[in-house]
Amino acid sequence: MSTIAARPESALMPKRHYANVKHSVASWLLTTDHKRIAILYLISITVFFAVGGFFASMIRLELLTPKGDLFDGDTYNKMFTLHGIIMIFFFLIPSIPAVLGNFLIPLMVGAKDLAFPKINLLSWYLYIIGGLLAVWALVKGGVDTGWTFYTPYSSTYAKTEVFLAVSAAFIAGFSSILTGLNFIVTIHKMRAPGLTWFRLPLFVWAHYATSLIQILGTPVVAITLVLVGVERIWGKGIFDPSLGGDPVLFQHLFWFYSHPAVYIMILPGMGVISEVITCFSRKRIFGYEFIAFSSLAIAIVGFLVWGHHMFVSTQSTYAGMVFSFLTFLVAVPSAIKVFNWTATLYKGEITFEAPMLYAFGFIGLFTIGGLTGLFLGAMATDIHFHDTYFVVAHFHYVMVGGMVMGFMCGLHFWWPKMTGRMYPATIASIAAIIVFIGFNLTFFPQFILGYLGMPRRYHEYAAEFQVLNVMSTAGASILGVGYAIPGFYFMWSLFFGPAAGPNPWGAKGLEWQTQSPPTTFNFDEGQPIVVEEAYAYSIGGSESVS
Amino acid sequence: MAQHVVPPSTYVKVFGGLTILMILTVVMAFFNLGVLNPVVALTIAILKALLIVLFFMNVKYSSKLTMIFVACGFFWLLIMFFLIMPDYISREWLTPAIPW
Amino acid sequence: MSHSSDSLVAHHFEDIEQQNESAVLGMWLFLGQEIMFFGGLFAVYLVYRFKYPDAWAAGSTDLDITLGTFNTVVLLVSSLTMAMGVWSAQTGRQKSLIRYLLATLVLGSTFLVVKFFEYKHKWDYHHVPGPSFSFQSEHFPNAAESNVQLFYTLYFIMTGMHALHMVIGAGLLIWLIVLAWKGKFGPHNFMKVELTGFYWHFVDIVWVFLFPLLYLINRHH
Amino acid sequence: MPNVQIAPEQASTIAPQIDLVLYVLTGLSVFFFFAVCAVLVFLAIRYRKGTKVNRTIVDPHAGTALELTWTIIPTIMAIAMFFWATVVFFQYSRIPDDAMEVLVTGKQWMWKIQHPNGKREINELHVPVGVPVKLTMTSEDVIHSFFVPAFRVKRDVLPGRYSNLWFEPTKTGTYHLFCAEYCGTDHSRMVGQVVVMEPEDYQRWLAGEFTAVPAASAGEQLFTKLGCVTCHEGNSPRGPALKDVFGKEVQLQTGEIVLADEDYIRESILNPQAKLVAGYPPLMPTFQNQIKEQDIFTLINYIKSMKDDQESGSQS
Ligand code: HEA
Ligand code: HEA
Ligand code: HEC
Ligand code: CUA
Ligand SMILES: [Cu+2]
Repeated sequence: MSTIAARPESALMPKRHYANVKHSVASWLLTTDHKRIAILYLISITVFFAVGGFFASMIRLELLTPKGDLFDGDTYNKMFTLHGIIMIFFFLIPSIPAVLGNFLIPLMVGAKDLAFPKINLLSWYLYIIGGLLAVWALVKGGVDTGWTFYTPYSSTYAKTEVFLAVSAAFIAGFSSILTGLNFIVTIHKMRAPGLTWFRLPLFVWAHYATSLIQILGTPVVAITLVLVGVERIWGKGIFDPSLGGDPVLFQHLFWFYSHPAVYIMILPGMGVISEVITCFSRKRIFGYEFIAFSSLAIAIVGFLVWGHHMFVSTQSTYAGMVFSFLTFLVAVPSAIKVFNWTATLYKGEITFEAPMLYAFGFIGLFTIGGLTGLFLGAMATDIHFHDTYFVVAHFHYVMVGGMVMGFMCGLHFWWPKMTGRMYPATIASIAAIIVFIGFNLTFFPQFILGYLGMPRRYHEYAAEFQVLNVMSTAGASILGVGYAIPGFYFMWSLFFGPAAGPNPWGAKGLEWQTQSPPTTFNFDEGQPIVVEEAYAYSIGGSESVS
Repeated sequence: MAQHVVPPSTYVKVFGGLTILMILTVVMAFFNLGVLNPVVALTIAILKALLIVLFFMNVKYSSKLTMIFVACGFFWLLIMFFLIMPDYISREWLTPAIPW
Repeated sequence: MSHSSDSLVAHHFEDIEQQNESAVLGMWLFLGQEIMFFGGLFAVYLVYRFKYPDAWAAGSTDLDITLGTFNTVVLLVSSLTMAMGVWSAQTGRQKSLIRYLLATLVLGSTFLVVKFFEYKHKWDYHHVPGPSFSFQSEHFPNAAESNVQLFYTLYFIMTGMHALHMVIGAGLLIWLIVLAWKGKFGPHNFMKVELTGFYWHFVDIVWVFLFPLLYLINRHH
Repeated sequence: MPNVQIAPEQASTIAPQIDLVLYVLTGLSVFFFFAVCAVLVFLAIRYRKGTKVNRTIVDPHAGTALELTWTIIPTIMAIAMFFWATVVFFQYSRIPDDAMEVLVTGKQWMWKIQHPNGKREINELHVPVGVPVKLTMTSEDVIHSFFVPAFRVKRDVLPGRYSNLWFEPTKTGTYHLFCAEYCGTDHSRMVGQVVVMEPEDYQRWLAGEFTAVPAASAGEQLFTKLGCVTCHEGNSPRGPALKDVFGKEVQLQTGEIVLADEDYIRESILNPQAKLVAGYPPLMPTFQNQIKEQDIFTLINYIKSMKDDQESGSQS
């Protein structure tokens, strides 16, 4: 790769690349190029993030005061429901896989495209159709069931657009399934010569595990949502207590997917962290096999713990016990990863670019979020914490502190690859720090709120909870600023950023061996041949590129 | 992929097997075997599914990888059954009070 | 590269083998997804059958076993014709391919027609869940009407979901027949037939389980 | 700046136990968090680019021992925490036999509460201190959840089924009662308070300004009004006598033996065909949709009290 880095400056910004081969709108909307589809996804998830973030801001504004003075109850309920549905199904689940995974997996395995380019495009369209349905539900008056759609509220009592929302999630689910299918086939069948399983970047391993969950979990929630939809339209149905139906069965089926889904929402982030930590410590990853297999372990054992969302649901105590035990076990592979990333720093040659700052942020915040997950996995403490702000804090720590940080981390890391241009480094680092501070101020007080007993999904609350809520709202405004800044400098960088060259960070991995941005078929010089293991950084770091 | 062409004679034999199993399952349903009835019915269904998967769907002649994924699909289904059922079976255990 | 002239290989694959293997693996993953999709329904079935054995027996004995068995035979034969269709494609028998595909299509449609009459029968007897549902069982006095209604809800959803898959399968068959008629298949190009075959057999397997689970409970009464 | 509380009151016997688990978990978490952070920061500073430190790694593949250590230690700690927390939870699940029973009905968006003597209240629960209280709960519509943070108890309240919860208050005072399961528009207003009183005060409160008919006689009235008497009492009863049924085992037509608890009685009323008593024809009509949850409670209470009458009768 050093040969590539030594190219003259003028060659840094290639004349021809995937984004400028054709310019028409149709050439984008009908593209089968995984890189262009990734960009389509990037744009669409950013829009949904902004919508979800808007609802978050409204939630926080309402909670500034104990009285429900800004919105009425119904409006508030719709807002947190749409916030949850949009953030989860339309932002976080597709975030890293469909944007970075789509863009990078073929590059990382040395392929020209994903195995099924047309299906890849189809999954974007499914995602958009689902998204439009969600927006339609929003315009027609919203949904107010919470993102968990618990029956019988969702199936019988809610007077809002549940059917539309359920269809939206259903369709988005198939988008996610098809993405996973594409990744698995690509990883199995399209690796470059010499790229054995244990030479794969950990990012690819993480996506392999994620894809397994997407394929085996998502259909279950799909059929469950169908059942809710049928019950709503038919008037009689499967979870209907008046027929002897069991509303708790819905919860089993829902969480059979939705717990594993939280790992869809973290594993890709973990993959990103493995890439970034090694690159900016210029060092081999510590314990490659352990990290690779812990991804698989999380994906598999993650399917066995869903009942921990149901400890107080009148689920059998004995079943709860089994689920609690497995929940504690599934924490171990995550612990392994955290320790291995930390150990990777040892004797490295560490620099603190923006992606690295996000990576540090990820490790710290994910650790807090994960450890508080154990408080919830323990049955004794969960009876107090269930459905309080403690849970809200837990999942924002893992999802926002973990995955969104991971997404920002990856976006900053591969932005030069995707666009061929750099962004202003200092501003980026400052934004990372603002996000970190704002995040903690927003969500840490919520742990205490939860312990004090403030239930979630409350639009009015007891007066003594106000101080902590005000802190949280203040934090959210800082957080919002932190997220908006990258929006500006990324736009700026698209037009005015200095050319990045193929490998601005001096990173290893096949994606850095081709020009930035890559051409349509990724490797113009023919399929690359791999002779090294992943992360073959020279350990002492003498060779670093500045 | 070295495409394995299964001769029609195999297909016909498999079909014969399927037919016999089908007749068997209908006949068995009319005998009172108590709890064994569903067990027999399901065993036969599984055998039929196996025949179809292995021969009609060529899994017997395909790569290990395919076999693993096929097995995975069914295995995950079992996970779902085996972890949902304990809830329903043991719910009553705690009422009226815990045994210990 | 030499193979790029070979129109059967898409641009991003190295050779036909890689392309075919990918297609097969992709199809199996899709079927894995389908297993879980139907699996959710089977889990519901399992839980409620466990809770309401009598209602299940009552509802089941009221289904038409003759039609159910007939349909099972129809589907099994259609699987055979489908398999023979794949074999015809593999061995380049153009005419017999079209014939087998047509046979499969006809059998599939037969299944759907029979299913339609079963549904209609339920409708006439007020066995369709809803306000007008009514059910009396002589053999199973313990079966509460509401729970039997639950059985029928599940019956309709499961068989309906299965029938929907059949309809999709029939659509795929028509598409294949058109392609076959245009002479698109041959010993080196039969992936579409084979994969549709996988799908068709899978739908058959679902029925193999639905049949005993829905029609054959406590028939000895 | 107003006072910020960081811990809720502990007002039940289970609260300190749960808090103890919580403190230990917190301790462990703080330890792990700071350990990870400390190492991270230390390494990041020491090995930052440009420092003159020894960076040669002798054996890049060493570390399996380390790897195993940090796999096994967390595993053991996790399992230990699991056991402890589970034991505490089981203690909480076991309802003392001598608990005083209060009936709770959740309804969008209020809590309806009924005391053993038939006294009813809404969104308030008065209980005596130092006495175990058992709640038998059901919902008329969607799922709710009964949550008293000061007691550290919470349990979902489902339609079509009874769920139980118990606590023993240790401190008099007024505590929050929340609905913790999202249930629609006014979920956040489905709140109330639990008033813990000295037992004497509680007795006075129970007796005072209390006009409602006592539960048992209310039950008797219902029993007559709904026509239960026609079959279950009198000279030629068509159904089984209900005296003494509650808490006993009943033989069904199928040969099965079931325990006659609240859920069973409820099912007998709403869905009589589901569990037929051996030796009786399926005569009993269903009362589904004709009777409110609270009235079912009243009937159950009445059926229970029939048994109590007999017992006290035989004692005297
Ligand atoms: C990205 C998403 C994500 C991730 C990764 C996790 C990870 C975990 N979650 Fe979380 N969770 C959610 C998203 C997520 N969760 C969401 C969205 C909800 C709420 C849904 C709703 O109701 O709306 C939820 C709710 C939730 C509950 C239900 C709470 C309730 O409603 O009552 C529980 C209970 O067990 C739980 C547990 C865990 C555990 C044990 C982990 C573990 O995987 C964490 C493992 C990580 C670590 C443990 C940290 C690193 C380890 C160390 C530094 C070493 C020390 C470790 C040991 C000693 C073991 N989560
Ligand atoms: C990925 C998931 C995700 C993300 C990212 C977030 C982000 C945030 N969430 Fe959310 N949240 C959920 C998932 C998520 N949440 C879920 C699943 C629930 C449960 C719902 C339910 O109960 O059903 C929930 C519930 C929830 C609640 C509880 C509501 C209740 O129970 O009553 C609260 C309250 O504070 C909250 C706050 C926030 C805040 C302040 C953010 C902030 O991080 C948001 C910050 C972002 C912004 C402020 C937008 C800034 C962006 C821009 C300005 C765009 C810039 C772009 C360009 C310029 C191109 N969330
Ligand atoms: C038309 C007659 C009839 C009426 C009216 C009737 N029952 Fe019954 N009941 C029966 C018969 C017969 C049985 C026994 C068969 C069965 O279990 O259904 C029975 C069984 C029961 C049982 C189960 C008893 C046991 O031994 O396990 C309960 C409890 C009960 N009834 C309560 C009620 C209540 C409360 C009402 C009024 C709201 C009522 N019944 C009205 C006929 C009747
Ligand atoms: Cu009732 Cu929330
Ligand atoms: Cu979970």
